[in-house]
Amino acid sequence: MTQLVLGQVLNGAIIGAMYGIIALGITLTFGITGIVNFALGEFMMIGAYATYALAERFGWPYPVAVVPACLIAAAAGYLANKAFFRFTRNNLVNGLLVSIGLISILESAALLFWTATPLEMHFVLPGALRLGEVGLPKMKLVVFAVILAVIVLTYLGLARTWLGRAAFAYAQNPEAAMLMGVHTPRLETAVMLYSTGLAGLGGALYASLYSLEPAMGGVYVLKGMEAAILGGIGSLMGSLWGGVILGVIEGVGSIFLPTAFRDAYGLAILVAILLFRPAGLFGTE
Amino acid sequence: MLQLDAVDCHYAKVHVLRGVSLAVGAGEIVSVIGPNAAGKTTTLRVIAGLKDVSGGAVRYEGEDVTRRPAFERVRRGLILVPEGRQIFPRFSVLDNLLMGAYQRPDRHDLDRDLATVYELFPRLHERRGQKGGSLSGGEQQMLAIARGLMGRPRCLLLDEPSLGLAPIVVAEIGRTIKALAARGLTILLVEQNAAMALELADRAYVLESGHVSLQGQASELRQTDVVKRLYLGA
Amino acid sequence: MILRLVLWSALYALPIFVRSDFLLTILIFTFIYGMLGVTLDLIFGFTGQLSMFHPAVFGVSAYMTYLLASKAGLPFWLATIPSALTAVVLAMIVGSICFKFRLKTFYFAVVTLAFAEVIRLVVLNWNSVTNGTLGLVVTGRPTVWLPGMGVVAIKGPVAWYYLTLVSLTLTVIVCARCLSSWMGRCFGAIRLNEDLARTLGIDVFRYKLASFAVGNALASFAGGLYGYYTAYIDPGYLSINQSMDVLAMVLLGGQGTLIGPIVGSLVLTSLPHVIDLRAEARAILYGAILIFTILVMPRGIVGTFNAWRARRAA
Amino acid sequence: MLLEVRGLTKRFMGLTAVSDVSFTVEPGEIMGIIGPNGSGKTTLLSMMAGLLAPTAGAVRWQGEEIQHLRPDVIAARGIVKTFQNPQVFAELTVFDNAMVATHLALKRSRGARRLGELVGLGRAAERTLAGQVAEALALCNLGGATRQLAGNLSYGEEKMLGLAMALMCRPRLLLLDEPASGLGREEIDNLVAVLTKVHAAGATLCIVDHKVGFLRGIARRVIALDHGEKIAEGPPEAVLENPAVIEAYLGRAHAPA
Repeated sequence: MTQLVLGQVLNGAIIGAMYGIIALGITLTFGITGIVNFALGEFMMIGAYATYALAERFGWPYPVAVVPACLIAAAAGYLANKAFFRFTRNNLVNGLLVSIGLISILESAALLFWTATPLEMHFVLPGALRLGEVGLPKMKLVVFAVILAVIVLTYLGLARTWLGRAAFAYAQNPEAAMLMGVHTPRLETAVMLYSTGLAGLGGALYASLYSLEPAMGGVYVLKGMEAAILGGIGSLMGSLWGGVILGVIEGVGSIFLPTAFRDAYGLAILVAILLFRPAGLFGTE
Repeated sequence: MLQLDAVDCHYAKVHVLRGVSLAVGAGEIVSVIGPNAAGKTTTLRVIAGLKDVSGGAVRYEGEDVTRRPAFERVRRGLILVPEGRQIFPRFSVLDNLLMGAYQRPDRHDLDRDLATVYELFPRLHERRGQKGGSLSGGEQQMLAIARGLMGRPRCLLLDEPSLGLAPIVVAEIGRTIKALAARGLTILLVEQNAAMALELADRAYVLESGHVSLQGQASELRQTDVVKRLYLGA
Repeated sequence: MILRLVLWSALYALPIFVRSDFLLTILIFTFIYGMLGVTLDLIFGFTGQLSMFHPAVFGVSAYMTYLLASKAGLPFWLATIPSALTAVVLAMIVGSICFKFRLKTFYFAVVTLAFAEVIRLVVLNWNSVTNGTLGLVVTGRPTVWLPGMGVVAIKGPVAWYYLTLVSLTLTVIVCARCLSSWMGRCFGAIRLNEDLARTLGIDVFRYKLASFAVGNALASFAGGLYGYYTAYIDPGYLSINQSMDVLAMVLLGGQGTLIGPIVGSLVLTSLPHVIDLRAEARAILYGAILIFTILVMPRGIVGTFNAWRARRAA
Repeated sequence: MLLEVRGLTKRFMGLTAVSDVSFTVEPGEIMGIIGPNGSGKTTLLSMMAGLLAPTAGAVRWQGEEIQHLRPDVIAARGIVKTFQNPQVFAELTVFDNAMVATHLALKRSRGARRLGELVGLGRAAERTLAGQVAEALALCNLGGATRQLAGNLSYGEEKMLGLAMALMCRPRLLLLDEPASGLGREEIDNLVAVLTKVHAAGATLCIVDHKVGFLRGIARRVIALDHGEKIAEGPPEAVLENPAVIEAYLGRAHAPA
């Protein structure tokens, strides 16, 4: 029993880290620029399929394929921002609807191009580490480590640099930030590039573990949104913890309670936390 | 140093500024007074680049900056301290001040500037670790001015620094503005508190429904009947 | 006013001139989705609460109405009453929790979405009653009593056309009644400035709950009709996509207007049928239209039209 | 005694904004509250109006404790507060703004008539209210702007609209948070005229403001706060000469010679 729980905790933490990387993108774009990008899951899908294409069709080694995959996702994000998202600043509903439109377009395009048949990559890194009675696939550990590193580096990058200070200033009062000499349009573009690039990275990592479908983004953006709110919008480390908590609760919950309601456990916790801490676990109001 | 030539400005269809011309010489304190909705704040927003003009030109240090973006004007030392103490509430006082120096190329070495600012506002030194949002109104206004100074302005634009402040704080802010001018800073002050504005300024403009209705030496304006009746309440 | 009367009369007269089943089918779907859109607009466009709870009420009512009719032998019309009451109770519970804790915008949307998801999971997994993913095939038809004709079963496009059109008309009338009264004025006050409304003595909690309950109760009826019309109910009724579709209709047509959601519903339901494209291309077109509307016509079709008319009148 | 504030205290995460403040408001008086920025004036007013829950202490309205009641309930009892930064429904016309504010008049009418109005049948009552709205707007110098959108008003006009809306609630006690701040000379004169009329009509006023001259002209009694504590109370002249008030609030420049 203990092993089962422990195994689910570890698995949940890894899945949760994936939620966390999407949550980080949501928190960054919404917290800093006031734009809701609900379509981040689609950029994740783009990253995943790009990795697949580069690794399986062109035969690039996986680590080499990841980088251009992120860049492709970020480039798509740049276009989406230039064409759509920058007009939805501080307008939650418009952001949401533009996202829905974009999801519809990107998902259908992926269906046209890749069909609905799930695709699977060859094992990138086979084998597992044994931790007592619990087996952990090596690749999952690598994925977890990469995500952890990315989130911590993002946190440090924003907490310790002038760019980060400018970003936080912009988040609190865009006009005052402009009066301090912050090049605000460039900052906004940078945030958008970074968040979609992150989603692309999430997708690239996802591709190494699970099979790909055009609709994969939908689930992850929902979970990412939950994780971001759970951790507190605007809190970078909160998005990681929010994701991990969500993943672990879903994993452990489905041992003791019916698996069919897996998605509900996280939601129940989310609602409970929102009622008592409206700003999320790590958020400040 | 700073010059507005027949500036026109619209919000939606409302004509807010109608051919406003004014000039600020180097080292001067110039005040703009006038009733609500006369366009005082808009004038400053136009100068700072937060609002586009629909006609006319803004010249700064001999160059036409009408079409330059806001952050570029800041880099040239044209700095606005906005109305309503728009500080960064979740930053500490120190971070607020550092943010003021964001655009400076030498921003990594700010100890001297910080010392100067703290000397001017000892209260901010006491509260340097506190969050901006937890300061009182008067302290926030001082922080906003201090943050403006951290950018090493050559021309400082102040929008209603006395608004909603206790008399004792208003007096303190007045003293500060004088002290800054004594160091040679050029200041354009927009105020509804005409008594204070005319006392501090060398020259002043009266703005009414979007155009300049009166201008001259502050000491002379104080003597005119219109100003006495409408703004000084004598 | 006159324009509106003419439009409604035209809708009522339409089957006399048009015999195309294809067109009537599109309009029947338009009317049912229109009911959902109008009721969502009451909560979102008029009161300012972005609710994602609509599909839950829509789906639960579809199941309940059919199950009560088939298992308990109630006539369709009687079966809609407990469904509507259930919708009100659900709305009261979810609404009370959200409004008590003053959840707004984003947070309100996510929490209502969460409740809707939980209800969807219950429906999906309660196999003995709902038959899970396979869904239920609806047999039987609603009947109405008509003067001179006695009790008639609703079948065929024309009958369904009138049934759904009358339902939509009643929904619009109820909403319009609410909105033209003090209730509507208070809804608007809450949407525009909640804190101010509170200091003016408006009981924000109660009015928000009223808007949420009325909207959901009316939406439940649309669920009952939809199940019977399509003769098939599955957990997809409760999906998030449903929520998004209705929201898109409201925005495309024009939020904060009663006619807007119906126009939005007409465009988005007819589009896939009018243009002959494969499914994927259609979804792309759908997305493109949505984005275009939001960015170019943020007030929606009706909102833009009204603004244009106001400008011309001025 | 109309209202009694006893030992009222408010702490925000370790910061004490209002500390053990007690005073009373007598029916029909005009009371002023002064104090430096951050001395807790707005917090005090918000607690009296039910917008904030006090950490300790009580607010008694005609002998009944009301500090735990919701703001809309308190407003219905007759205590109405205006905002420092004008709050209006920007997308409604000036007239509609004031019309929304007549909600309380409706709420106080009981029984069948109330039900009728809720579902929109009370057209006659609506007309009466509309007449009263027009009157209040004219009083506040907004008679010419009734069809304008409130969002297009100037700052001073928005403040007067806020006052007109508060008046439509038929307050017994009107709490005004810095009604004169940001207003020009003429606007203040108009404000004084309106407030004098409202007071003559029977309302009790409690005014927070920094414009000492304005308060001196209108208030009969003033209390002064500093760091959340009451430091002086009495007739305006006495309070304004109080050394503690001069030290904390007025500064020496304003001290009477």
